[in-house]
Amino acid sequence: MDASIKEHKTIINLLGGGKKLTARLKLLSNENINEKTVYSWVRQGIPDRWKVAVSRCLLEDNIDISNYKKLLLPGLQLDNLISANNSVKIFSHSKVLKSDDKYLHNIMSKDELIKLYKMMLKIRRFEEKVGQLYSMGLIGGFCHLYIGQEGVISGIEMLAKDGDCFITGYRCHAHMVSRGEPLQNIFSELFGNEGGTSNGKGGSMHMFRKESNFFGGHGIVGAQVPLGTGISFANKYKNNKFVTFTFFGDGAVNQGQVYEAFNMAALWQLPVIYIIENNQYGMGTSVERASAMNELFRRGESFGIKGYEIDGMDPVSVYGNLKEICDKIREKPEPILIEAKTYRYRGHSMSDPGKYRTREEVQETRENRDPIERVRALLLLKKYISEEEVKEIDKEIREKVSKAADIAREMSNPDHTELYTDIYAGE
Amino acid sequence: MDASIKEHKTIINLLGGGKKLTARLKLLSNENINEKTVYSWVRQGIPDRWKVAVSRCLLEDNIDISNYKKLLLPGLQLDNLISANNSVKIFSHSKVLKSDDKYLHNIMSKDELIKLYKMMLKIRRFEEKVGQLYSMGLIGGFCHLYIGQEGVISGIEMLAKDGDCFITGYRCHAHMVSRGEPLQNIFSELFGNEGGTSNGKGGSMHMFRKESNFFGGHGIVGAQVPLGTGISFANKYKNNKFVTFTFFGDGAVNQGQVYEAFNMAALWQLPVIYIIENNQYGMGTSVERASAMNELFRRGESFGIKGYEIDGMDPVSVYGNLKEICDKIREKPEPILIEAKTYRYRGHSMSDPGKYRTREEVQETRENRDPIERVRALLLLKKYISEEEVKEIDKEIREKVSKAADIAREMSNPDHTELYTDIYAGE
Amino acid sequence: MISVRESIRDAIAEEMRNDPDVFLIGEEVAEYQGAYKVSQGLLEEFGSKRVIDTPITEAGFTGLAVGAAMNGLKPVVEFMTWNFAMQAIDHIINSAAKTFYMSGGKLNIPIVFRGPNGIASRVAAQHSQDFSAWYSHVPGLKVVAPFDSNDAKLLLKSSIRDENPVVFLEHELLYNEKFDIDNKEKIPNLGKAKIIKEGKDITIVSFSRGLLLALKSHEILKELNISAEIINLRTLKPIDKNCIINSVKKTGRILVIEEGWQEYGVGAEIISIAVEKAFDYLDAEPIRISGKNVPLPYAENLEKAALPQLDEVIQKSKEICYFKEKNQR
Amino acid sequence: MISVRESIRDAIAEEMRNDPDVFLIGEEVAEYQGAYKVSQGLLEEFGSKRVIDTPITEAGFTGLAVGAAMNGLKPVVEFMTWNFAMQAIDHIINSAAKTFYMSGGKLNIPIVFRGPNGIASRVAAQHSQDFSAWYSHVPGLKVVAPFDSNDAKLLLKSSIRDENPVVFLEHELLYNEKFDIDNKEKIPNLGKAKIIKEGKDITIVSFSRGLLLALKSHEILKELNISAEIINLRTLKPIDKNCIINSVKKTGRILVIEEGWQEYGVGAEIISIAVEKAFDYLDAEPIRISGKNVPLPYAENLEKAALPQLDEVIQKSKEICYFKEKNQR
Ligand SMILES: Cc1ncc(C[n+]2csc(CCOP(=O)(O)OP(=O)(O)O)c2C)c(N)n1
Ligand SMILES: Cc1ncc(C[n+]2csc(CCOP(=O)(O)OP(=O)(O)O)c2C)c(N)n1
Ligand SMILES: [Mg+2]
Ligand SMILES: [Mg+2]
Repeated sequence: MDASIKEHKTIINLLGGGKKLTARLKLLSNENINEKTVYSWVRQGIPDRWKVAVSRCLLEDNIDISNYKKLLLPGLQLDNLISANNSVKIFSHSKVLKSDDKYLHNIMSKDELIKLYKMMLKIRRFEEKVGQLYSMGLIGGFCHLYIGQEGVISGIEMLAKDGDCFITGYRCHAHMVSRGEPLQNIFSELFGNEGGTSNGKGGSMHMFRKESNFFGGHGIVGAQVPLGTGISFANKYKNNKFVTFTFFGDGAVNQGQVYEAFNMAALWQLPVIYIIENNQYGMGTSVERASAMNELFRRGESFGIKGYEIDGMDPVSVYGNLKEICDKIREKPEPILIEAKTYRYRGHSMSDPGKYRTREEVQETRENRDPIERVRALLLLKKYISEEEVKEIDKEIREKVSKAADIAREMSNPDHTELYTDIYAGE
Repeated sequence: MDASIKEHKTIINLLGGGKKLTARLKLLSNENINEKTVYSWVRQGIPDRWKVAVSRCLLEDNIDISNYKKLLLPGLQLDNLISANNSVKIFSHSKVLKSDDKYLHNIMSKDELIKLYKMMLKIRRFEEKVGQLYSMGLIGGFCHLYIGQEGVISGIEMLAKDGDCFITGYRCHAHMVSRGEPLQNIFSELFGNEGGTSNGKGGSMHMFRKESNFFGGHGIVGAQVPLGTGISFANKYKNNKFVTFTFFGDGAVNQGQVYEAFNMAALWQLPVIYIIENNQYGMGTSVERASAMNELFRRGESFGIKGYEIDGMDPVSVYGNLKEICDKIREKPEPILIEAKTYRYRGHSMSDPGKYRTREEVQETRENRDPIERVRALLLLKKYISEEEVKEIDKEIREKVSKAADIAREMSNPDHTELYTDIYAGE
Repeated sequence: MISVRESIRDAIAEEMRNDPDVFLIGEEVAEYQGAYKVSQGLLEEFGSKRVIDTPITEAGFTGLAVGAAMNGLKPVVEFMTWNFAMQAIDHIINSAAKTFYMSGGKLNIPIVFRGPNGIASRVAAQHSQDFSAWYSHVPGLKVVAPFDSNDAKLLLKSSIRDENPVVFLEHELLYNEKFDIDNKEKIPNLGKAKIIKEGKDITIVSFSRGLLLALKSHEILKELNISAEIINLRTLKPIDKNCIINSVKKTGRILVIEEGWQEYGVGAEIISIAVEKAFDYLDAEPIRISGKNVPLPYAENLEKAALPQLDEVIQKSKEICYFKEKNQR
Repeated sequence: MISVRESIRDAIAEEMRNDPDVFLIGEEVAEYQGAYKVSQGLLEEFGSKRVIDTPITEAGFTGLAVGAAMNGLKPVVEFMTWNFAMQAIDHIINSAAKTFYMSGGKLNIPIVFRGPNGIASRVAAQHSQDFSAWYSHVPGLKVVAPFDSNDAKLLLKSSIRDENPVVFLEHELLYNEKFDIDNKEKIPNLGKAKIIKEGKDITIVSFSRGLLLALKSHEILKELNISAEIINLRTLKPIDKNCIINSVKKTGRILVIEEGWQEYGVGAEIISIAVEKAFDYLDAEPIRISGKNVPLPYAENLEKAALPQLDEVIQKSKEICYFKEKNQR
C-alpha cells in the first residue's frame, strides 16, 4: 500500500469511518455520494475531487491537518485552509523591477510617470528639510516624517479625481504636499508662524486643506477611520461619485473604532478606501508584537470587507491596482481595505532613537526597495528622461523647498490676539 | 466539446491564456507544472487536482466565480471560497430531537440531565416571577429577562469547574441563579432591599457573586468583553487552569472594544471563551440590520480566533461541544469564540413593546425550539423520569421561587446610612 | 401645552424640513422610534436616508457623524443616554470641539449631540451620570441644558443651526412634563440665561430638572416672605456671567441647585463667578445644593436621598436670608 | 536629588518587588522603556510577564486591566498620555470607579491609572488636555496630582497599595525636574494636602506643575512684603478641605493656580470650598489664575500665553493684599 493511500486510510478512520464520512460529505457537498464509493477510498485513496471536502471535515474536528499534507491540492495549502479567501493578495507587478515587466512599463504615460516622480521627490526633499530644521530647534513638538512611504500617497494621488477626499493621522505633511498646499504655508505652520496652514495653531500633526478635500491631520491614533467613513457617508448622501481615501497605520489597525467603522461602511456600502500604511512599526512595536493576525489586509474579513495587499514601495503598482478598484467603487459603492506594505526610514517621530530595529534593516530597504529610486530607474530605462534631467529635477525641487522654508522662516509668530480667535465659528 | 470543457476554455482565456496561467499556478502551488499540460486543458478540461488553484486565480482577478460553478469541487462551494475556514460551524447534534440520536442520548448521565433540567426550570420560573413582580411595580428601573435563553448558561454551567470565571452584561439574573446565589438575595436586590446581593445598590443590571467567580452584571454594552479578557489574563498570570466564560450579545458584538480584546487575547493566548448569545435582536434591531457580516462566529477570524456556531437552544449540544473545547484550553490556553444561536421570548426589557417582530416568530420558537421542553422530552424518552415527577419538580421549584420572593419582599429598604458606604474600599 | 419630548421631536422635524443637510443618527432612532420615543414619526416623514439606525457602536457612529459634518452635512446625533457617550467622548472633544481651532478656523463642525443626561428612574450608577460639568469644561463646545418645552424647542433649533459642536443635555424625567410654548420668543442665540422668577432676597440658579426644585422652593420661600429670583441658565457654555452677577448684586445671596455630583461640579463654577465678580455685594456665603457625591444607588429610598432635597434648599435659604435680616436690623 | 521620572520608576519597582500581584501594562512600557522613559529598566528586572507592552488599544487594555484587578491582581496602567485615556474613560468611570458601590462593597478594584497629564511642549490641542477636574468630579475614584519627586514616589506607592482605583496625574514637564526625597516622611494616606510654605497674608493653592509658579510667586511676593502660604494639594480627590479652610481663616485671602481650563475647573471647587466654609474670614474676592479657555495652540508665543502667568499671580495678589492693607489702616 503506498504511503499516501495509507495516510488516506488513517484519515478516514479518524473521521469516524466510511459510513459517518459519507454522511458528512453528503451534508457538506449536497451531492449524493455513495457509501460504497467512500469505502473504496480506503484501498484506492481519496480522489482529488473529494480532497477539499475531506480536509474540511478534518478541520471541523480540530484535527491538525499539517500531519496530512498529502491531502492538500495545489492552491489549497495549509495556509489557505486556515485563511480566508475573501481577501486576496495582489502581488506587486514589479516587486523586482525587470525590463520585461510589460505591465509596469505600460500602465503610466511618460508625463504621468514624470509627474509621479516629481511628486515623490518633492515630498522627500520637503521632509528632509523639515528634519533638518527640527534638529536646529526651529520646529517644536512632535514631528513625524514620511520619508520612505512616498510611494503610497503619490501612487494614489495620481489616480484621484477632483472631489475625492483624503484623511490621515499625524504623519500628514506628505498629504498636504500632494494635495497641492504651497510648501511655504506648511513650513510656516511647522514654525508656528502666521501664514501657516492653521495660522500656527495646529502644528505638524494638525494640518488641513479643505479646498482640496484634505480633512487632516489627526493626532489621536485611529480616530481618522470613523471620520473618513463619515466623509464618505456624506458623499453617498450627496450622491456624488467621490471616493474617500482613509489612511492609517499598522498600529492604528488594532483600535476598536476601526472595526466599528468597518461594520457601518460595509452595512451601508460606503465608497471608502481604507489604506493601512503598514510601515512595520507602530512607534517601537513591530506588527508581530501588536497584532495577533498580521495579514492586515484580512482585517476586514470579519466584517465582510474585501482586502488587498499591495506593495506600497511600488507607486506604479499602487496606482494601477487602486485605479481599477476605485473605478468600480464610483459606480457601485462599497468599502475596500488596502494594506500597503511600506517602510519608514526615520524614527517614529524626531525624538525616537529607534533602538527597536537594526541599522541594516533600514539600510536594506533603502537600497533595494526605495520607491523614488524605483521610478527613477524606470524613467531612465524607458529613456523618458536623461541622467542630466534627473539632476536638474532634483536641483529645481531642492531650490523650491529651500526657498519656501526661507520665506516661512521670516514670518513672525501669530498676533497675540489669535489666542482667542477660532474657538467658535460664526462669531 | 462538452459544456464544462467549453467553460474551462473560457476560464483559461480570462486568466490570460495558458502561458500566463502556468506561471501563476506555479507561483500559487510551488509545483513545477508544465506549460504544455496547461495548454492541454483547453481541450481536455481542467483536472480536479487543479481546480482550486484556478478558482483562486479567478478570485484574484475579481472575476465572478458564480458564473463558473462547474469549476467548484465538493466542499468548496461558492460560500466557502468567499468565506473563511478558520471558523467552523458545528451543527447541533440534535437540532431535531430524534430517538436515534446516539450522541445526545449518551453524552450526559441521568443525574446530569436531571440537574440540567432543574437548573433551566429554576431560571425560567425565577424570571417569570420577576416579570410578574415588575408588572406589579415592585421592581424598578431596567429589567431584562433571560427567558428562552436558559439553555446557554445551563449547558455551560454543567461543564464548568470550580474556579472557572463568568462575566456578562445586564441580562444577568440567570447567571446569578446558575452560579448558586440564593434566590432570596436576588429578589431582595431587585426590590432594592437590604439583604440584596448588592445591598440594594446595584439592582437588576449589576449583580455579582464573587465567591463563585461571577464578576457581574455590567450595564455598558460590550464592556464585559475586555473585563472578561482581563479576568482570564489574571488566571494565566496566576498559572491556574481556569477558563473564563465571557457572555455578550449580538448587538454588543459590534462594539470596537470587543475587537481590541480579541486581539490581545489572541496575541497573548489567554484562556477565555467568548460566548455571543445571539438572540437575534439587540434591543429592537435585528442582527441583519446591525451587522454587515452576520455569521457572528466568524467575527474572530480577522484576529486569528477560532469560532464555532452552536445551537444555544440545545443545552446538551452546548454542554458536549464546549466541554471538549474547554478541556483543550485548560491544557493549552487560547481564546475561542462561540456563537450560541438562541432567542429571547420576552421584550428586550420589561418596557419594550416588541413591535419589531411578529407574535408568530416568537410562538414558533417557543413551540419548536424551547430548551426546557427539549430536555424534558429527552428525560421522558429515556424514561429517566416520569410525567408525575416532571410535575413534582415543577411544583417544588415554583414553591421555592415564591417563598424566596415572599421573604425578600418583607425585607426593608437599606438603612439610609448606606448611601455613604461602599464608595471607597478599606475605609 | 406640549411635552418636552414632543417639542424636541418638533424642533428636529422643523429643521430637517428647512435644511436637507440635517439628518438624525443614533441607536434605535428610526424603526423603534427612539428608545424614549423622542424621534416618533421621523422615519416615516424623512425616510431611512435621513433617519438612521446605527449598530451599537458609539465611538464609531459619533466619529462618522463628525466626519459627515466636516464634509458639509449637519448631523443630529442621538445618544440613547449620555452615559453611553463616554465611549465616544474622544470624538466629541478631540475631533469635534478642537478642530476649528486646530485648523486655524478652516474647518468647523456643525453638529448636535443630544440625548438624556443625568438620573432617570432606578437605573443605578452606570446609567445615571450627569455630564454637565465635564462638557462645560471644554472650549470649542457649546453646552445646552434645556428645562421646559420652550427651551427644548427653541434651543434645539438654535443648536442645529449653530456652526459649532453643541452638546444638548436633555433629561429623561422631563420628557413627559408639559409646558406652554412661548410663540413670541425668537430663536435665541446660545449663551443667554433667563430669569424665570424675579426676586430680591436670594438668587437661585439652576438648569434642567433642577429648576423644578427651584420653582417649588420659590413658592415655599414666598410664604416665608423670602423673595427668590430664579435663573434658568439654559446654556452652560458659554455661561451667562452677567445675568448671574447682576442678580447677585441685587439680592446679595446665591444658591445653586444641581442634580449632578457637587465636587468639581457646575455649582462650583457658578459660585466662583459670583464671588469673583460680586464679592462686595454678597451678604452671606454662597450655597450649593447638589446631588450627593456617590454613584447613584438603585434602592428607592437611597436614590431619592442622593438627589438635592427641597428641605435642604429651604433650610439653607432661610439660614442665609435670616442672617441678612439679622445683620440689617 | 532625584528626578520625578526616576522616583516614579522607583516607586513602581519597589511595589513590584513587595507584591507579586503588581504589574505594569501600557503602550511601549516594556521594550521601548516607556514613551517618556519612565519605565526604564523595569522589563529587565521583572520580565515580560509583569511589564507588558500592549497594542494601541486604550479601551481594551484598560478594560483588561480592570478585569485583572477584579480577579486579584494590582495593575499599574500607563497611559502614554492622559489624552489617550479618553478612549478608555468608560472603563475608568463605569467599570472601575462605580463597581465597589454597585456591588454593595463586594468587589473592589485596586488599580492605578497613570501617565502624563496636561500640557507638554508644543504638541497642540489634542495632546495637551488637563483632565484634573473631570476625574476629580467622580466619586469612587481617588485622584492624585504629585508635584515633586517626593510626592511622586510616596504618593505612587500609596496609590498602588490603595484598594481603590486611583487616577495618578503626572506632568511631562516635571519629569526632568530634580528634588530631594524626604526619607523621614512615611507613605501617606491619600487625601492630605501639604503646606509647603507657611505664610500669613494670602493662601496660594496649587497642584502639580502649578506649584512651580506658586513657588516663584512666593519669592517675588516676599520681596513685596506679602507673605504667601503655599498649599500643595497632592490629592484632588478626596480633597483636603480642612487644610484649605484653615489656611484661609488665617490669611483671609485665596488665590488658586492651575494650568487647566478655568471654566468648570479645579479652581472653582477650591474657591467654592473656601467661600462656603470660611466666608466670614475672607477679606477679598478669591482669585483663579488658570490656563486660558482655549484649545492649546501650537505656536510658541500663543502656547505660552495660554498658560497661567507669573505676572497675573503677582498682579492679582497685590490687588487683593493691598486692598487688605488699605482696609486695615
Ligand atoms: C489613541 C492614541 N494612543 C496613543 C497615541 C500615541 N501614538 C502616536 S503615534 C503612535 C504609533 C502609531 O503607529 P502606526 O499606526 O503604525 O502609524 P505610524 O506612526 O507608523 O505611521 C502612538 C502609539 C496616540 N496619538 N493616540
Ligand atoms: C454602550 C451602550 N450603548 C447602548 C446601551 C443601551 N442598550 C442596552 S442593551 C442594548 C441592546 C444590546 O443587545 P445585545 O447585545 O444583542 O444583547 P441582548 O439585550 O439581546 O441580550 C442597548 C442598545 C448600553 N447599555 N450601553
Ligand atoms: Mg506604523
Ligand atoms: Mg441580542
